[in-house]
Parts: sequence; structure tokens; C-alpha cells
Amino acid sequence: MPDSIEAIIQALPYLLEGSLTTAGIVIGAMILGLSFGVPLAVAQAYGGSVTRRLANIYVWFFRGVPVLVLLFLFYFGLFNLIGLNLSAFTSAIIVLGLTSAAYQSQIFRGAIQSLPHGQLKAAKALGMNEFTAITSIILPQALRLSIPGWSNEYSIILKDSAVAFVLGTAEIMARTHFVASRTYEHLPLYMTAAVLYFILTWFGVRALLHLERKVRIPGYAVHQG
Amino acid sequence: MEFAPFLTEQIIPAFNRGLGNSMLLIVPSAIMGVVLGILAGTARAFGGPVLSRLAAWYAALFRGTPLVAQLFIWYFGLPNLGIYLSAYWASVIGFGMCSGAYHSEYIRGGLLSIRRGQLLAAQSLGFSTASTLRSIIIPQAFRRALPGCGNEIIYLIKYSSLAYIITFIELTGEAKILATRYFEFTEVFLVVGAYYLALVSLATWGLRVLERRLHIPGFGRT
Amino acid sequence: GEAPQEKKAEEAAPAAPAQAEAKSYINGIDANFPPFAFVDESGKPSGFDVESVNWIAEKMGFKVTHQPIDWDGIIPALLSNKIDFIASGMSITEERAQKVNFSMPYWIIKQVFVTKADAALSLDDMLKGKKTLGVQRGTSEAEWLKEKAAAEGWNFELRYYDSAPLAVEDVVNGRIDAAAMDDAPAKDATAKKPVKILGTFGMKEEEFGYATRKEDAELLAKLNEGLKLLMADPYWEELQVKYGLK
Amino acid sequence: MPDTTQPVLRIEGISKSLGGKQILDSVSLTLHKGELKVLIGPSGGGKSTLLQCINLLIQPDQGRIWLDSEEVHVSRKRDLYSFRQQVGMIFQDFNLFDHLRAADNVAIALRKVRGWSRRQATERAMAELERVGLADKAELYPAELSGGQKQRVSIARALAMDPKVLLLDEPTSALDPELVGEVLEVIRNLAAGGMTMLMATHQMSFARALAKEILFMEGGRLIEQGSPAKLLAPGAGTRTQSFCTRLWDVSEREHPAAPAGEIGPAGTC
Amino acid sequence: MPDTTQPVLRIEGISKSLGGKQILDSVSLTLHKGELKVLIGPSGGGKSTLLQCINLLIQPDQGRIWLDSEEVHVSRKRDLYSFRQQVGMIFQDFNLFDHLRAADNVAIALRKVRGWSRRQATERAMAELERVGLADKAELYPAELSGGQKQRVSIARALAMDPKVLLLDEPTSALDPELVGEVLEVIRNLAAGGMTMLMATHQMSFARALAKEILFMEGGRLIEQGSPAKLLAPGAGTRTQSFCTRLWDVSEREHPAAPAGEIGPAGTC
Ligand SMILES: Nc1ncnc2c1ncn2[C@@H]1O[C@H](COP(=O)(O)OP(=O)(O)OP(=O)(O)O)[C@@H](O)[C@H]1O
Ligand SMILES: Nc1ncnc2c1ncn2[C@@H]1O[C@H](COP(=O)(O)OP(=O)(O)OP(=O)(O)O)[C@@H](O)[C@H]1O
Ligand SMILES: [Mg+2]
Ligand SMILES: [Mg+2]
Repeated sequence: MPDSIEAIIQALPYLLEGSLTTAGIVIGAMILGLSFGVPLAVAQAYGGSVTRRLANIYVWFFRGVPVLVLLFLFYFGLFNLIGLNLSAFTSAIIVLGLTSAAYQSQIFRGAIQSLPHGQLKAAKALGMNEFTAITSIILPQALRLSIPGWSNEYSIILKDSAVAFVLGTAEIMARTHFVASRTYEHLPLYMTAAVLYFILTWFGVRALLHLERKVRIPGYAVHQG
Repeated sequence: MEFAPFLTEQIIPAFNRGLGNSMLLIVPSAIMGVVLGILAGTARAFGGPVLSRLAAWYAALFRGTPLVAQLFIWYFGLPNLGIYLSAYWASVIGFGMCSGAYHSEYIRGGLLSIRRGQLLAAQSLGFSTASTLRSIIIPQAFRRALPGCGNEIIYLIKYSSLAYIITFIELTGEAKILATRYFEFTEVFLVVGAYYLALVSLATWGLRVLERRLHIPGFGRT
Repeated sequence: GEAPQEKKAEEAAPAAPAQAEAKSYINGIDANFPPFAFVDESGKPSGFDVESVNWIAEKMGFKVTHQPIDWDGIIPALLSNKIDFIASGMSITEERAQKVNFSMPYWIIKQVFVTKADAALSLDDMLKGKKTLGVQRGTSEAEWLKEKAAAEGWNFELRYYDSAPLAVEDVVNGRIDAAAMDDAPAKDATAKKPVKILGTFGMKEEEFGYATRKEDAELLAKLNEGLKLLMADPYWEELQVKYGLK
Repeated sequence: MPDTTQPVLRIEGISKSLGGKQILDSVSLTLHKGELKVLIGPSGGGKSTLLQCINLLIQPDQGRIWLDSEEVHVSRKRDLYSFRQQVGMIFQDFNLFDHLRAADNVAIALRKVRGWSRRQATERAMAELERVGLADKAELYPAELSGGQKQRVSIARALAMDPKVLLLDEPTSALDPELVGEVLEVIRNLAAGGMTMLMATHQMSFARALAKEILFMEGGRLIEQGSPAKLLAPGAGTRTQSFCTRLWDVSEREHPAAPAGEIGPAGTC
Repeated sequence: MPDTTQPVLRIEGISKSLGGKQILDSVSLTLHKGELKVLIGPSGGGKSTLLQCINLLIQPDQGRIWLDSEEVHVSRKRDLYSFRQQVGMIFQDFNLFDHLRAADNVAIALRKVRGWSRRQATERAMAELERVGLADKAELYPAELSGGQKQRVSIARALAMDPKVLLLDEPTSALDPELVGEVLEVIRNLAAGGMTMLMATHQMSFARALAKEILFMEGGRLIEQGSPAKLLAPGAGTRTQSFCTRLWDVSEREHPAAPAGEIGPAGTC
């Protein structure tokens, strides 16, 4: 298949450039998702009935509506309406980040709720207010337990960022389409894209696995693997 | 274009047809995903060196590559090996395998939160490793992983739309056909959005009921 | 829609401050539609439409950049001022004409069937021989085949693809017997894959035009005038030869 | 020594139902400054629930609580937090923070609640661990500690906050006799220093040795209270007395010939 | 009564390091049929670690174990599981299965390990709960039980499996005097029925009342062993003796005038 190999070599710099766009979107969206996801999870686990309901609605909406539709609604609709002239790249980060927050909140909530109640009690008994108890006792443990789920979310956004092409941000996948349409080397090019994604995922997941091991609490869990 | 007749004559019939097809995809692949996820997640945490390595590679491979690429390989790639899957089966297998990889990670997260004491107690009663996992560890880990697994099920509902790329026309496929034909993007996508929202709401509700039924006093809700 | 254009203008021509007054426009293209629009080896937009527009821009004294954008999002992007026009092998249809204005037609396109190079099937076999046909979903040929089949009692099965090249892929795989597509990309395909053009199948010919926003009469006028000049120029022939359209 | 004129903590009419069962039934008690009262009673009688209600870790269904004659209202968050800072608690099942080493378990509240610097807090934490004989285990996580070590960390954690009132839920259940002696000594010193304490325990020797008053709790009510001498006097005919002599019977039967002085009110009584 | 000719469980040279520290240092002991030995010693001495090593829940670094003169090999999974079925264990911190109600905590091993039907297993579980006075708590989850109730469920869970040998890690630490008496009675009956037991405890009355032999463990070694009468005799000069008299001192000081017979070897000794 010399043709396909030539096509791949030809396309590689172009695709690599796209992976920078992809990485930018992912990092932005993960950070945004984390900073919204944690408060959402806390609201769901410990909030009063109103906060909890609001958080539930947020999660329901952002998990319920396809990202593609959200991109359309925000980029062509809302942002235009309020005169917010954001680039496609920034818009993609915002929409993907807000969406990811909904998913991330469920991961954190699961972790928060797997901690026995006694520790929160102990924290309160020492006079900690809810905020301190949650930030210094609950979250440090819950976030540790969330790392595997978080790595899922990372690898999902990494690939979901491809939908951002409806706004015109040409990341890895869109670029792959372009080259494939021109050269008719679909399979080899998709394989190349898959390998690129795989490498990006692999690095991220490895880093998170490393983090997971590093912050593991000695003697705590059954599972040390 | 008038919206009302467009809605009732074009959108709704097409979407209802698509919805049926979507369900045919989602339900079997969700089940396959959960089962694979529990197996792979457990294997990663407790399988010996070989099994855990294998499971880790499975998870890395299927999480590491885009679902579209996986679908392409199941559908357009396997014919190179003389294996011809129908669009439907290529989709179900593709979704199930991918979903399982994600579930496995949530399950592993759940396993991390189980204290050693639970394992010790079971083993002291003579449980074999397999039955310790089956009766004691996994039931607890699954409960704790459930919110995460819920994410994956909802992703699956939404990703089921990718099946149109390998020619299995479900809800999104019908929507794209209508939208590109009539250029009524807003209308069509609002309606398709409503359909997905309904599906996801159903799933969210089901998951919440499940979570509540599986709730253990002393954990979770205060 | 002024602001983004100005920004683009600076990006496109930072070295030409004297020309700062020249209007600058963004052309949205479907980069999956060779030879009309695609991305070349160096990652730059290229193709028959792209080069035509470049020529027109130069003649009419405006600046242009080409923005690849998903076909699904291309009209919304136009309507919400993210791009200014679409010169990318867009067929002039009634539905589209309700949303956007079209320039004069500049190309006539025929729909053809593409089959395996060694297939020995006739057009009639395709329509009435219980065959499986692939189309790009959302295209006019897809719609036409579906409606005609119902009306004429043709008995083929339609399969919908994300793009025409993918349908060609499955022709090669043998999953479908033929792909229905525009003749220009079909020609492109025969050059690169073991497939052949079986011929047209009775669909009315279509015309391509450039699309602009309804309210943007100024740009439409410029495009129309530019097209007229281009089609009268020998460069028009040259382009057709370059992109294998002749 | 104890100044009994000034009630430090007072609760009145605390009731609580859980899972449809009445666990606490209108419990009232008063603790004066420097006083140590001991709460005893059968398993499941409601001792732990009562202690947690006093601290408002469990929301009582009914009842009122005063600290230094100020009533505590749950609704005023500020008040609640400062109340809890002044009322220390040692839990029956320790509830150590799993993600923190022993020293940090003790130091964290000093830093986050009292606002001490990390160094100051760690110094104090080390001093407290020293006091319970755990200086060399400061770097271990809860999962790496033995039962008795966990219990001692939880004692150190409560003491580090210098509370006014201390609620102790079986603080010596996992300790060996030597340590029981040491902890007893610590408690005695605290009492001498004016600390007010309420301790649930099964180890009656405590009650005898230290308490001014014993509260006997059964079925969610305080059914008897009085000085150890009164309630435990042989032949007093109290429920407390009969509760505490059960073990004696058992030992007696096994070694009928053993001198009473040696086996005596054996075990926990 | 005890048949001392036949060793049921024998361990030899068990050593274990954790976190770079030698926790167990070549521990050997033999249990004969129907025998009850008591393991005492200071907190952190290695008692819990030893018990868990015997059951192979912690993998010893060195040492061998025999049950009924058959050596136990970890590598043969089958053997290991059947060994553990025959050696019951009651944990210091209970380790109840969090997701199961009290009755299911007891029943689950009967169903999944012994293969009993759900009905049979539940019946047996209820009988065991009845024995420890918890019939009315069968439907509660561990988090809804009091400390003493949890401990009793863990006792019931171990007993339901009819083990040959029982390892008890402070089985009465959370129990009130009445229940201690009852559990003691249960243990006595088990011993009479030929059950072989090794019990770590801080409650010396147990040792006195029941044990044939006391093993004193400190720093990971068995440093003294012998009959209670021998080790605890006043003025025996043993480490055991001094270990157990610490509490005495404390009580003594408080009530210097109290008759020795009443306060006696108070509290835990
Ligand atoms: N959430 C709950 N639902 C139902 N019953 C509960 C719940 N929490 C506690 N209980 C019951 O309340 C009773 C009192 O428990 P508590 O822990 O206060 O007892 P205690 O006196 O401390 O006993 P112990 O001496 O065994 O520690 C117990 O019978 C327990 O089963
Ligand atoms: N994973 C570990 N890493 C380091 N040290 C450990 C670990 N696990 C246990 N230890 C130490 O081993 C020692 C023995 O613990 P063990 O639980 O056997 O004591 P114990 O005799 O049962 O004490 P107690 O009477 O307090 O229950 C303790 O000092 C403990 O800190
Ligand atoms: Mg209690
Ligand atoms: Mg221990």
C-alpha cells in the first residue's frame, strides 16, 4: 500500500497541527468542567432542596441535549443574541466544558457518596463548617476516588471535541475527513487519526493513573492494582 | 415553510421510525457494555498479571480511539478480513465494546473505594476470590460506580447517533436527512433535541430509581 | 458582521496596510467535496471553487479567506454571520433559495451511478434488479431516488452515507452495487479507486451557484459580476482542465 | 476543684426517632464545670445517639440545649460551629480521616478551624500524640494503625482543640490495661483542670474511680442516676447494680473457689 | 471436656514485616482440641496481625501452619478456602458487609460458601442472631446498628459457619457487662462442645475465668505464656502481672480508702 503510506506521511504534519487544536479544546473544557463539576456534585450530595433541584436540572439539561445541538444553540444562537463575539475555538471550549461539568459532577457525586458518613460527622464535631469539612475532608478523598472516572471523561472530550467542527475549528477528525475525501485513502487515514487519538489518550490516562497511584491512601482499599 | 404540517407530516413520522431503530441499538449495547465493564473492571483490579494486563489494554484501546474510527473498522475494515457485519451488528458490537471499556474504568473507581476489611471478612468466612468478588465486592463497587455508569449510558444514548455514519439510520440520521434537505436546522434539531432529551430523561429517571433502590444506609444521601 | 471580517482581513493581509479599506469576506467551503473544494497537501483550502473565488476577488477588489466548515453547519454559519458566502459546489434548490440568495449558475452537474470497475450491470438492473444503492444522505439524488422509487415501483434498497466517497468505499467492499453521486466527484473517484461511471440515471441536471445572505445584495452583485468576467476569461477553461472537469 | 454552681452544658427533653423507632425519649441532663458524668447502659440503649444529639451531629426531633446558659440554635450556623468547637467528641468507632496521617488527623482542625499555621498545628499535634504514646506512629495512615492506636489518635484529635466540654463515647474500649490506666490519668488531669465531661462507657471501673455521677440509660431514657457509691452499693437493689453484677456471676461459677478479692467485681464492672 | 492430646491448629515461626517494620517475629503456638488460649499484650503489640496471619488473611513472610496436622499451603486455593471455612474469625473492627442487613451478613456465607438455600441460611442466621439477642435487629443495615450490636452480628456471622477453630479479636470490646456475661457464656459452651479458640483481649477477667493458658505478646513476640494462676499470681514478677496491675494503681490512688476486695483488680484486669 505505498499510496496509503504516502498519503499518511503527506497528511501527518497537517493532522499533528490539528492535534494542537484538539488538545487546547480538551484542556480548556476539562478545567472548566472540573471547576463547575465539583460544586455541582457537592450541591447534589449536600445541598438543600432548592440547590439540589437546580443542580439536577443543570445536569439533566446538559446531559440530555446533544453537544451538537448545544453548539448550535450557543454559537449560532445565544452568543449571537447577547452580542458575545467569541471565536469558534473559545465557544467550543465553553460549550464542551459546561457539558462536561454535568458528567463530571456525577463522577464526583458517586465518589462523595461512597464515603461513610462518620468522617463528615467527625469533621463537624471538630467545629468545621460545611465548607471546610467538605473541602478539607470529603473532597480530598472523593477526588482521589474520582480519578478513574475522570480519565473516562478526559478521553471522551478528547474525541467529542471533533463535533466542534460544525463551528469550523478544524481539529484532528475534520482534517482527517478533508484528506480522505481528497485522496480516497479512508481506512489508512482513519487509522492514523485513531493512532493520534490513542497517543493523546494514552498520555493523559497514564498521567492520571500515575496520579492515582501517587495519592493512593496506604492500606485503605482492597484493590491495589 | 409552515412549521406545523412540516412537523406532523415529515418530522414526527421519520423520527418515530428513527426512535425505534435507536432503541434497537441502545438496549442491547447498554447491556453488553455493563457486563463487559464489570468483567474488565474487575479483571483490571483483581485479575492476575496476565488478565489485568489484557483488560487494561482493552480499556486503553477502546477508550483511546474515536468511536467513529471503531465503527469504521467494524464496518468498513473487517471486510478486508472477509468478515461482513451488517450495519446493525457492527453498531451494536461497536457500541457495546466501547461502552464496556468506559464502564470498566468507573467500576475500577468503585472498587477503589471498598475498604480492605470487606475483603478480609469475606475471605475469613472461606469465600473463594471469585465469590468474594461476586457477592461482596462487586455489589458494593457497582453501587458506588452507578452515577458514573449512568454517564456512560447517557453517552451511549447520544452516541448511538453515530450509527448513521455506517448507514444505520436512526434518530439523528433521520434528522440529518430532513435538515439538510429542507434547511430547517433550528426546527429539526429542536425536535430531535427534544427526542433525545426525552430518552435521556427516561434514563436519568431510571438510574435515579435504581440508585434509590440500591441505597445503603450510612452511605450516600444524608 | 463587520468585526470578524475586519479581524480576518488583518490576518489575511498583514503586510498590506494600504489595502486596509478593501472589503474582506469569508467563504465557507465543504472541504470534503473535491474537486470543487478540498484541502490540499499543504493544508490549504484549494479546488475549483476556491480558485475561482480567488480570481474573482482579485478582479473585484475584495479580500477573501476560505473557511472549511461542516456541511451540516454551513448554512447556519452563513445566516449567523460567521461566514459571508458559500462557494462550494452548492446546488441551487428551491428549499435553499428560501433561506439564501444564489448567484447565477456557474456549473451544470449530472448525477451518475458509480459501480465496481468489473461490474457487468446495466442501469436497468440497478433500478429494477433488487440492488442496493448508496447515496449521501441529504442530497438531492437521495431524495429523488427515494421519491421516484415509490412512484415507479423500483425495487432497490437505499443506503445512506455520510459522504459520497464513503459510499464509493462500500462499492469497492461489495456491500452495495452502486453509488449515486455528482459526476465531478465521481470522475475523481474513478481516478483513485477501481470503480467506473455507469452513467446518468434520469435525474434532472442541477446547477451550482454561490450562496449569500438575503440582505447582502452588495456582495451578491460583486460575485455575479465577477463570475461573468471569469466565465468569459480563458482562465475558466484552464481551471476546468486543471481540476479534471473537462 | 469542680465548681458545681455553674452549669456549663444543659440539655432538656431531647427526643429522637430513627427508622420509625423512638431511640431517645425526652432526655435531660446538666453538666457543671469540671464535672465528669458517666453514661452506662445496655447495648443499643441510645448512649451514642444521645452524645451525637448533644453535639447536634444528629438533629434531635425535640429538645433544647444550652452552653454556658446560651441556648444553641441549629439555624444560626455561626453559633452552631462555635458550639461544636467548644464541645469535643470522641467517637465510638473513631471516625478518623482516612486520607490523613495520624499527625494530620490531629492537626487539621487546628489549621482549618482555629486558623493556626501548619507548623504550629503540627507541633501541637505531635505533643498530643506524645501524650497518648503515639509519637512514633505520627506518620502512619489510619489503615496502618492497630485498634488501640486508632482510638488514641481520636482522643488526641479531640483534646487538641481544647474543648470546654468533652463527650467521650467508649474512649477506652480498644485499649489495653496499661493504656486504660494512662488515659484514665489524662482524664483525671483534665477534670482537675476544669474540663467538663460526659462519658459513655462499659468499663464500670471508670465510673467507680472517677465519676461524680452515673447515668443509667436504657431504652432511650435515663432511668437511674446518682453517685457510684449509691447506685453500686451491694444490695442497693438498683437496675445499675444488677446490670453490673452479671459478669461476676459468670466468673464466680467458673472458679467457685477463687478468693472474691482476686476475681472480685471482675471484668467490666 | 478438652481433649489435649490432639493438636488442632499449629503455627510455627510466623514472621511478618509491614511498612519496613517487623510486626511479628517468629511466633509459634499450638492449639489443642477444645482449648481456649488468650492473647494479651500492649496496643500495637501485633495481636491482630497474628490472628490475621493465622487465617492467612495477611500473608506471613515466613512460617508454617497446620490444621489437623495437614499443612496449609497458600498456593493451593482450594485448600486455602476450606481451611478458612474451618477457621472462623471475629474482627476487632467487625468488618460487617456494609451492603447487607444484619440477617444477610450472617446468612451470606452459608449460601455462597456452604451452598445452602436462601431459606435454610436465613433460618440459621436468625437462630444465631437470636443467640446474641439481636433477633429484632435482623432487618437493619450495619450503619443503623449500635457499636455493641455490630459486634454481636460479627460474632453471629462467625459462629454460623460452625468453624473448628475460632479466632476472636477483642470480641467483647463494645459490649456492656450484661452482654459480656452472655458472650462469655456462649464461649464457655463452645469450649465445652469441643471448639478450639484463640482470643485476643484486653479484658483480663476473661483470661482468668476461662483460659487454660495466657499468651503475652509484645513487640511482635510471645514473651510469656502460662496458666493464669501462674502468670497473674500476686508477686509473680512477670511482665503479664505488671501489665495488669497498672489500672489498679490508678484506682487505688483515687479511692485510697476503698476496700481492696471491692475495687480489686479493677476494670480490665
Ligand atoms: N438509622 C437508624 N435506623 C434505625 N435504628 C437505628 C438507626 N440508628 C440507630 N438505630 C438504633 O438505635 C439504637 C441506639 O443506638 P446507639 O448507638 O445510640 O446505642 P448505644 O447505647 O450507643 O449502644 P452501644 O453500647 O452498643 O454502643 C440501636 O438499637 C440502633 O439499632
Ligand atoms: N501497613 C502497615 N504499615 C506499617 N505498620 C503497620 C501496618 N499495619 C500495621 N502496622 C503496625 O503493626 C503494629 C501491630 O498492629 P496490630 O493491629 O497487630 O496490633 P494489636 O496488638 O492488635 O493492637 P491493639 O491492641 O491496639 O489492637 C502496630 O504498631 C501498627 O501500627
Ligand atoms: Mg454506642
Ligand atoms: Mg488489634
